[in-house]
Amino acid sequence: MNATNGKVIAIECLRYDPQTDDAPHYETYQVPFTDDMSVLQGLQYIKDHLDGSLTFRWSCRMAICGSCGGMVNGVPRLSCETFLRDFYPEGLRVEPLTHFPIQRDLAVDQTDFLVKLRSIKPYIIPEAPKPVTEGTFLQTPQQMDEYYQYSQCINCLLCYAACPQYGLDREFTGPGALALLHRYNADSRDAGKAERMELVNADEGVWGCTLVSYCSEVCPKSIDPARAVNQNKVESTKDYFLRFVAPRRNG
Amino acid sequence: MKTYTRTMNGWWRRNPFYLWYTLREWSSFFLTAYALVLLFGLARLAEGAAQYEAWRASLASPGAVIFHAAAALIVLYHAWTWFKVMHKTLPFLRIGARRVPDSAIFAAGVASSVVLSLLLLWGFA
Amino acid sequence: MQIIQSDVIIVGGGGAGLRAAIAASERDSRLRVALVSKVVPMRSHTVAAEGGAAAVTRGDDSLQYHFEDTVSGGDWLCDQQAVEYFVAHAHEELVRLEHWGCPWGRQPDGHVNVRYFGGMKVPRTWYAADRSGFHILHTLFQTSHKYPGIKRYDEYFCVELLVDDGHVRGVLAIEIATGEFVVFEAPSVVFATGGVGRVFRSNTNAGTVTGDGMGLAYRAGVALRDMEFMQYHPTCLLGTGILMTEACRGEGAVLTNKDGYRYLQDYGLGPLDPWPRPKAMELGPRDRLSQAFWHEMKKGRTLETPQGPAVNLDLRHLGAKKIHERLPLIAEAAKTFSGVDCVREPIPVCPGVHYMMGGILTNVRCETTLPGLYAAGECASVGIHGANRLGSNSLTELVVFGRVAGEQAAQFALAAPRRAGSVLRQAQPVADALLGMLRNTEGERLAAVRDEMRLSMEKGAGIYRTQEHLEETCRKLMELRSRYAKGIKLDDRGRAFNTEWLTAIELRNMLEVSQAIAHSALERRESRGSHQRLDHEKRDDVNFLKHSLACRRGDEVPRIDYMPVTITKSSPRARVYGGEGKQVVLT
Amino acid sequence: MKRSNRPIFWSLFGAGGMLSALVGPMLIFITGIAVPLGFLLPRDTMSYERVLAFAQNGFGKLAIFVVIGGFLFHGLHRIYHCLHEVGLPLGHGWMAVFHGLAALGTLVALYLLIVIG
Repeated sequence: MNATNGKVIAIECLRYDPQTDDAPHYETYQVPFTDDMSVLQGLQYIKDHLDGSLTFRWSCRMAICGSCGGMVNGVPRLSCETFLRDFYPEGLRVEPLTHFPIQRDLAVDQTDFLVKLRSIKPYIIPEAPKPVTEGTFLQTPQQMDEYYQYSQCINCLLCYAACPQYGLDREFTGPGALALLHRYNADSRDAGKAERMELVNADEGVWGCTLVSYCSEVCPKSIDPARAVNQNKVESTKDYFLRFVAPRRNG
Repeated sequence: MKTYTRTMNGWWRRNPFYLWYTLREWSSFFLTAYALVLLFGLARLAEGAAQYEAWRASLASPGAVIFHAAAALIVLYHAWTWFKVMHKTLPFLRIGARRVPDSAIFAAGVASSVVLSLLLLWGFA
Repeated sequence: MQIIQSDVIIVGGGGAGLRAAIAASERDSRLRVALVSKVVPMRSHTVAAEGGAAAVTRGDDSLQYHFEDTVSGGDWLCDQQAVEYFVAHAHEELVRLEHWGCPWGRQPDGHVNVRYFGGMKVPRTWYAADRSGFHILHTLFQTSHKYPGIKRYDEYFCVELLVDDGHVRGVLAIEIATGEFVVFEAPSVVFATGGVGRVFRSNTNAGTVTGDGMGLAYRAGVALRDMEFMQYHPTCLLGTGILMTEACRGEGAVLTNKDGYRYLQDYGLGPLDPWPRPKAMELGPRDRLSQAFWHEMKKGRTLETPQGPAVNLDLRHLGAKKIHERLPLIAEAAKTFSGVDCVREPIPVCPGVHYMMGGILTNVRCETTLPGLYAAGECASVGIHGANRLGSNSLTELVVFGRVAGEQAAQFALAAPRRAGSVLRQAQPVADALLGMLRNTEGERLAAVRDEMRLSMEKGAGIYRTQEHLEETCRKLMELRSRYAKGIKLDDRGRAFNTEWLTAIELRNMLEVSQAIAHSALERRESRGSHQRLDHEKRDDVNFLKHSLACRRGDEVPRIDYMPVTITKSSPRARVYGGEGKQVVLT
Repeated sequence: MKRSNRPIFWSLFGAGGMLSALVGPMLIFITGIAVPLGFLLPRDTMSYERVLAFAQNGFGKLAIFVVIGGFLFHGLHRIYHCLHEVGLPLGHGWMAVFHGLAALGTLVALYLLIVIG
């Protein structure tokens, strides 16, 4: 640690140990800090010097791996790009991402998201197999622009923590996975839209969303998942009514 | 594997963003009530002049005016939020190679609302 | 103890591991492929790679050029047979990523675009803005869902390679959430566990980059090759170590010292032209640029800041539009982590540890000396990087050799006879010993030992090395190893999600791999590529045109052996940059 | 997976939401404040004769029908969500009940508009 100019901040952390606790409690740590220190660095300071049992995930510390999401004063944030100086002198409270089950301290169980990610078929389903010898697909910058922003998702799950509908109903596929679903549907190389629409059209698909749009607000990569979801409400509605007018070939 | 799941109780109070969202959603109670007021008026209208005039007089009561003032404000907030998120239901619109910015879609929504509202005022007058 | 049976185990879910898993599954869809990773795959460090992936693409490029750039970039320590295989298969692998959905940057007509990187004669770096690694990783991760044969074990931390009678039998792992030990049993294992940059204090690497696979292979008796070659990336964000990609310079950014002077012209990288020249100035190789920084610092021509010396990476002349289109992550990171708006101000940067050129010794088929064990990606030394890796070769390496490793491991598993006998016999004592760590009532703090190691590595095995400092580092590492053996006292005594315990196990690997690095460096009495000795300033092809091999000797210091370099068509010459190159046209 | 019937409900909700966003605030202001108080508009703007004439005219009938129906479908859809959000255990099936109420109100309006002649 660098010299800290004597500044100390109180970080209140949610603590939960499944081996000994029935419910979480809070613990406060006094952390010396410099103005360039992130909340993550504050947590690392606690772990290194004050209490090695404080548990949290982190990795890249540059806002691209999506590991370190948590609630900072009730707001879903990446702790690596949230800075302690912004909470001085009042201090801050750090909690695990809400709406997810707590595994331990600040670590939540991400399994549900991973299952949902699988359910959206997150891969290119080509019209016909294309041998590598034929080279790349052609895709103009404008075609790329149709899906590009949705391909920026780092799976940090802040959007799930922002979504009360997901909190109220875990069946809802949720913003992150649906944004990725749209990412593939909107890709000019993909022909798998009809398969993915089955999920979109279901109650568990886009219909759990009420356009709170806090997901888009907290998204650290400005993906606007709410847009992907709600654009697909329109798609699903078209699909619902148009099937009577022009049934699809494969039913 | 034992985990701890937190409750959703009072979730809408946890964050100002949720409070504003809740206000937006609860505008529907006012809008529904207003539709029922109109429906009630329509029924009175069908019953004849006296019944209709009684309904009309009740509209001028302080309670009714306060209700309508609140309803107008909350529905105005609903309108604002409606246009604010309207772009989210649309595919990317383009003029040439450029994407139409979300703010332009919001502005278009607000502008049409203003024009229609003025037309409505003019129509009544 | 739970035993999970499969046919191929892939350890590590980054770019190489995912590509290996897909390759194994494509080889035979009936194979049970277990992808075991200590993080969910999309958290792996591949995610942080920025600039792009190299493959011969343009008409004015050739496999020969890519080969030459790589071999001269590696200061002739590359295994040329491996390089030939690599350059020949690079393009198809990047095309495959494109078919799988990677959003490579495009030209207006829809073809993939390429950019310049340091040490390249012709631009050949495919990029997805400056989030190339992120897109490659997510493309592979998401595509892996297509293969039902791949079963993922996310957040399982491997602690031991199980070997019986000279054959791989599987790995012992800890399920992180519960702290339970699990044995994964299979005839073939692929290590794709990444680098070891975290043994240095200032580095661009994620917290997970702790040399786990290198440590486990090394403990199992496999040699670590060329470990003295640790690449410093010349441009890391001051104070944080966050990578400011070489693509900045590939797009035209310049480096200036505190006087605004483009100092690289003083270090054999000139002349200074009004236009960019390939393989010159800022388009020189990473080792040379990092070394130039060191000299500037010694001359007192760097900026002095509270976070240490720095030079300026200046992007301003690229203009806001190009910066936001090609380098959005850089702009965002500089703003968030340093408060610098790179459209208006230069970014203060300094070198940081970035990449391990060496690793687990493998041949061009990714086979190690232990039957059934394969390695790919940064943890492996397949031999293409030599003494200095060329920028944008590593992302391509992940897919080219990830695929090879997966296919070879699958092939091996299909042919291997099932071995009798219990793997638990080896696993149980290891598990018991590790559980013992939870009961230490005495010992020092984990962070103290770790921080001393990092500082010592930086001092002794940094950009410039000397016998004296290296010996001091070697002594220190031995001391730290014995202090570690005496006991680390953990605050966390539970088993569920005990990250302190896991970090302590990582530290064991890091200390041993650090020794391999420091002792390999001590023994190499010459300067070559990223290994620069102030006491042996010249390259010495007579005595050191050979790979080093660090072999573990229990609690002793490693033994350093050597093996010849495979040279097929390029004999060592002077490594020349700057000078004769022609004008670059930046697209 | 089972196809949801939400597109029907959502379309009605959306149509009512758009209508109420476009004219809702002004309409409430006119009929609930301006006319009853004689503010900006004369009180007899909504006199029996004028309103009856409006309701007997084809365009007028349509306007009244669309406003009442649209507002009800929009409003009751959201009320369903509000109640769900405060924790009432209302499954997806309940949506039909709320839209049923809206449909009932709309049918009453239709009936009245026919009765008025």
